Amino acid sequence: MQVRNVWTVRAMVIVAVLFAALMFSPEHDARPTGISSVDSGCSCHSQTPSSEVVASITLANGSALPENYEPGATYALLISFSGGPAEDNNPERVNTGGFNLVASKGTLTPIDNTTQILAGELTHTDAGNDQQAWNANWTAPTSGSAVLRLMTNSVNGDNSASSDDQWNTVSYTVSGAGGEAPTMKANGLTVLFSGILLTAILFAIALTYVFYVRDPESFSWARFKPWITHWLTSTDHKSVGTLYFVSGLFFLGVGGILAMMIRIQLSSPGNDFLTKDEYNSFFTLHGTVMIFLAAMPLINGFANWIVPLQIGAKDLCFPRLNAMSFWLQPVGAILLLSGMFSGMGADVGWTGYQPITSTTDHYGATFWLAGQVLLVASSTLTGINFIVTIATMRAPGMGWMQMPLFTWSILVSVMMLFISIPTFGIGLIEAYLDRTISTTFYNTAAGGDPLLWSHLFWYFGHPEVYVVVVPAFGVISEVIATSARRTIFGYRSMVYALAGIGFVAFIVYGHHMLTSGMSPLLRFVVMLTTMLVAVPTGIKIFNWLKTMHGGSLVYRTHTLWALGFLVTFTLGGISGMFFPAIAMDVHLHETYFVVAHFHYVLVGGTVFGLFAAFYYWYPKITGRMMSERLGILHFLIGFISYNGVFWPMHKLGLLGMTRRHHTYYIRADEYSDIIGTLPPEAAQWNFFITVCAFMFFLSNLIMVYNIIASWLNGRKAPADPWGGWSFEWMVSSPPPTPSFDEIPTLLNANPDHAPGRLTGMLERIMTPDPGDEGEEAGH
Amino acid sequence: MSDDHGYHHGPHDWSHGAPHNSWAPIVISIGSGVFLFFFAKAFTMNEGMNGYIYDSAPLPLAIAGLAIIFAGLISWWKQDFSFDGSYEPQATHGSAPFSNVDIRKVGMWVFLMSEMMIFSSLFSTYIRYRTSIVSCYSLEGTVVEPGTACWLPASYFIAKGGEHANSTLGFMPDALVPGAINTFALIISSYTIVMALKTAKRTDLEHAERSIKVRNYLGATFCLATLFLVMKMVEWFIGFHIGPFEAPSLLSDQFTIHNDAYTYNYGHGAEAGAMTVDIRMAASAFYLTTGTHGVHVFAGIVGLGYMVVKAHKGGYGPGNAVSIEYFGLYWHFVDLAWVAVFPAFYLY
Amino acid sequence: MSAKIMGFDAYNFNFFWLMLLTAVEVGVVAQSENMAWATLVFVLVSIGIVKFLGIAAVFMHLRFSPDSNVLTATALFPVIFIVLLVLMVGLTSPSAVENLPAFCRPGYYGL
Amino acid sequence: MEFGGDIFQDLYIEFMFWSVIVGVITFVWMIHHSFVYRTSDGDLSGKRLHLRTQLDSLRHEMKRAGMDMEFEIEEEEDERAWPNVDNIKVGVFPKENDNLKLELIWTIIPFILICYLCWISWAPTDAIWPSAYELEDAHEVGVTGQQWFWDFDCKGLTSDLCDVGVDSETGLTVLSLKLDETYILNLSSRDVLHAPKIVQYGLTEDAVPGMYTTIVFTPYETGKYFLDCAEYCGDDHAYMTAIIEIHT
Repeated sequence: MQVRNVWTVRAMVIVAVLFAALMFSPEHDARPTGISSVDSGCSCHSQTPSSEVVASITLANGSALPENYEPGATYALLISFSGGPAEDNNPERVNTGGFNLVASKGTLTPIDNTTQILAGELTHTDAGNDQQAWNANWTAPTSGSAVLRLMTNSVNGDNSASSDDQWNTVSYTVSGAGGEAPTMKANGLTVLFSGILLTAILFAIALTYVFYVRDPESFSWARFKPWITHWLTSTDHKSVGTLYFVSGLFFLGVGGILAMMIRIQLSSPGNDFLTKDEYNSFFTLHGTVMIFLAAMPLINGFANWIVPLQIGAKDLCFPRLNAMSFWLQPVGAILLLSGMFSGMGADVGWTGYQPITSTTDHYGATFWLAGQVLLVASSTLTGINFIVTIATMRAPGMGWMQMPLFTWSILVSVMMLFISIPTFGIGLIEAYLDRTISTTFYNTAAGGDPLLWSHLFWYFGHPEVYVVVVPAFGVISEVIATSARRTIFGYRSMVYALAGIGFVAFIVYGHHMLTSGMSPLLRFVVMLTTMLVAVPTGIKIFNWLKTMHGGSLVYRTHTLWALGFLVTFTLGGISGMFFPAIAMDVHLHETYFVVAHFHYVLVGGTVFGLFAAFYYWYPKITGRMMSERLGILHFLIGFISYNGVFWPMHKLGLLGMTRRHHTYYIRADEYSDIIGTLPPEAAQWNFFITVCAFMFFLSNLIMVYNIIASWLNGRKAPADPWGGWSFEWMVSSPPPTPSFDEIPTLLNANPDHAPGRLTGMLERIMTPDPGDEGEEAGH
Repeated sequence: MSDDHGYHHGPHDWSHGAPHNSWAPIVISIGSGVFLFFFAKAFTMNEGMNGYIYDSAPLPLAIAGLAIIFAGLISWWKQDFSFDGSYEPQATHGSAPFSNVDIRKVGMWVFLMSEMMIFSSLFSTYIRYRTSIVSCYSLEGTVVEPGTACWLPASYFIAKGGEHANSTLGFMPDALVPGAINTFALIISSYTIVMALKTAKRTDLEHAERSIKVRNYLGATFCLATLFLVMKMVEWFIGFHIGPFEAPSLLSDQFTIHNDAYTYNYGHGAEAGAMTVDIRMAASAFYLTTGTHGVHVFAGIVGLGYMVVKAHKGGYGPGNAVSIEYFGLYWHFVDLAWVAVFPAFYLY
Repeated sequence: MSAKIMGFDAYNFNFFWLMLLTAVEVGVVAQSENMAWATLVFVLVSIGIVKFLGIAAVFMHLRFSPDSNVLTATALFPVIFIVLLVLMVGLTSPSAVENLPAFCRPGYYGL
Repeated sequence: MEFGGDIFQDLYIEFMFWSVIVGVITFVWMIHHSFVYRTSDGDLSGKRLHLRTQLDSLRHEMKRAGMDMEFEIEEEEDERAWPNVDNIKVGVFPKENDNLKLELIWTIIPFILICYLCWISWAPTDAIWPSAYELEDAHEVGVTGQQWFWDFDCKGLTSDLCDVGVDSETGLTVLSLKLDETYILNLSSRDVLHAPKIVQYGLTEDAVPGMYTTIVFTPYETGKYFLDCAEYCGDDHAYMTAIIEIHT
């Protein structure tokens, strides 16, 4: 009993320390001007400010702005500019001047019809679009320094926006009565991420305190040191797997919070909860964090824990490389997110299409690239480890065709990852060098080709989405078969389907680029091949269904998640069939239909699969049973709210709601006669989605609570609580270290697993030589 | 094979009391992160948002990152130093078709698979740009707008050399000398490393004598690899003037990734002409591909350094000679990559 | 491992030919001004392939070793993916304004 | 008018039809099986769990004590409630459960369906990338994306065929085109990727810097149509909109 307590304490403290460590902030750089997201001038004219335009703010009587204001007083401002193309006073010119004024404090009020307040900022109206000077009132705040930042456009008046138009900006600081320095206003992103950091630290301290109260003795350095050393240096596959779980769950939370922020922003049209910059960074990092830092570590966690146990190996073949694959991940994560703390997070989309990735002024994009380079290295090492382990360390009697399906799925998945990820790595390094030493791989001026990146990215990216979903297939195969107390139906066709999916992924990647301007011939080829994916996937779904036939299905939490997976994955698979048809893709491309589709596959597929895996292998990993009651609650709320989030997105996408927009246009007011804007009910659907998204997010906290609570107070688990057949159920729960005292031998219930049927030749290659196997595999 | 070799998993097997905890992974990871972070910090985008400004301040920290990586490697090696091959893990009987193959050998080959993909990606980049960007040669005789992007391959600077077209040897331009030496250096080093393997496997020699020979072969490989990198630096940055041989470096020939206004002179006599062209893409592809190869050579040098030290201390014998073979596989692969890189970038 | 090729030690034999071929390669390029472009490429590629095979087969023990077969299969595994990569990424320079080839159109088959 | 244009609508209805069929088959099958073959008992609760746990620790203790002894607990009572048809046992690869005919059926039938769907989505590519002879009387209009606005260029067409203006209500740029004329929108970009998306006609194509791409567009109904940017292009991506006005 004492031993278990120490373990619990150790595990909980590592959670705390990792929370703190992962959120270590390398840089804080609050921006003194933090008054607007618009940093690069007016959106519709040339990119850089021009010194020919001189902007100024004075008082209306002509005198300069006072250095100190009187609290609460109202000042009449004269906003003006001179210089630039607007100077040429040709009467035929239209819309020659405009401005935008933001005040960090106080209130700006228009006093005539030439100015107006838009989104909190003062700007000109249609009527005031030809002027070079405007009047407005500014009411001073009661305290603190105020910054007034003015941007003016000097336009050539040809009524089309072009780079001949010039603009400039100027800022004034008006101090409060005390004349103190301008206050530093932090960026919203900094606030959010510092908030997460702070919460994590407080959480860690609280946890530490709880455990201190429980067992003060465990808090001596003498006991802490070996404990922390163990976690930092361990190469045991189980410890590394646990580390993966901790970091994966943490980043699942971070990605979830980002998603919630995105959903709040989209809950109503024209919302200004987030600035454009923040929104763009959030959806970029939501994608990257969820794929690379949540889904893949969680899969790696299960792979680490379960694969050696399933194939009857004591550990992975290269334990130190395995530890390194893990430790590259948090380091990569810190790099990847480090731009966020200075409000300069990567804002390029998780696909990082060029040339915006090479030219965005958010330097977080450089770190985002660097962080992903480390993740690529990590995945490569993982790939080597698992491929070699599965290829060379299977227990006697376990030919390729006797491997449990989860192991098969991990093999196919790492194989795909391993073959494709160097391509992505090279693309990243090219982009990283573009952003640092100014190579020109994606610089169109030097002949660079943005499509090269798209190709390199999707050559990796498409296998990658299968990489995260294929392990879920493996989990579901195990769960469905075990829950139904049946053998999986069509083991062989399951394996060939997996391998088929893995291979086809490399040919069809171009369907992400059907509208990208790549060679039409290649587009044509991928149109025809993409639909092929449906065949192996269909085989798997029908096999799962057939597995239940004649069985006795026990409804446990993991069974429910597996059935939920079948529902959502089938829907996601069907909606996927709409994209390869080019004539449909040109409408659906980059709409919420795509968003709905890949969330149905990635959340309804991968994440549901991972949930099922959590409930299924939790007793094996911790030696404790999980609470079924909470699990079912989690499933019910999660499944329903999940569908509430993503099902309406199909409709929104069909109506033409485009993704990655921080706002959207409703057919009302001035847009009421424009066909193609969204009908008014789209706003209501978006609000509904947001509400459901919060429910889904919160429902997952139930699982987190369940994991922690069951770990502390759950009932003891037997070695084989569900009745599975593979080796992991043979060892005790939790397994000892090393995992097997002696390597077991797999027996075979099939009297003749002789080659024959469809695949005699493949079979011969894939079964052990008769000489080797003869005595040991014994029937 | 007997069971003695069947079920030992990993060079640091649980049941042999070898260390199974290691600081190396976390240290190397942190080092990589520090390096990439501060390397990126050294460059910021300029205000025009069309280029990057270099700031040397964070660079020492980037180098510190490399030092951390190296410290991690040393801690890794310390654990491996005593490995004498007595429990070289082998694939289990169940794992046909790999039954009884050394696991580390399979691992090395699987690693080489990813290396193949890395170089294939680089070559895809190269082929794509080589086929889509117009060659500067084909623009000869036409009037082009200054700053037009076109492809002026490295081989132009190396083989034709513009006004430096001097050939002391008569049959080979001087500027090709470093590249040619490198090609021979890599092939010879491939040979010396298999000789090291062959020698380490010999049982007809005394251990001390064998160790000296192995060390010498590995040392020769080390020297040739270093020669390779030195020659590459000569070719990139330094240039040379030794006796009758004289060749400018690519840098002084203005073959750089920033050169968007290279004056390309062509033809002789009446056909002579000049144009200002943007050759940044050719330079980028050249430096990235040969640079990636160079990084692989550097990694090989680091590994060879460890092996020379271990061989000097008598660490290699018939029992663990395969370790040399596995490093050799990597080293031959680097050679193979050069076999592809050399014609594509230096000759064509 | 002391495999023999034509009575010579495999390593020595291989090394000798590699050196010779490389010398030929450099020599050919030095003379390339008098040579058709296609000939040059053909010579370089064929020499490159021979060198490639020599290193892989002898120095990397993909021949003459008990585990050669399975390891050769391992080493050749990515080749199909490399071919796909070079075909799809390397050789599809953008040509989007051009139309789809006629043989990809229904009308070509009278449909 | 429905969303997405005529070609999209035709295909969409066809695909929806087959999707619904596949979906209904799958879900009816799944719901049927999960009800018919459910077992209420068999959950590891209470006594049974306790028994197993005890048994495990007993085995463990005996092993530690060096007593090499195998014993099994009689679970007859459970077997009835929890039938183990395939006699699954730990450490034994279970008896294979397959049926080649069935598996072939659900390989081949979906394959045929896929071929059919490929077939019907083949022809419309002619409408998306018409061949040259079909475009002889088409009018070329330049569309250039820049962060974050659209620049339309009528390339010398008469103002009846093509005109650029500003919408008075929304302040957006308006491209006026004529009904039933065929236009080739010649897309390019000055900085990063953009993609004009004419929402109601279901047309999207990326505007890529350094190269030209095209959209073939034949307006068949009058009105003001919304055009937005479908490829992420930076801060004001959402504001990068314009209007295409079709007149007779």
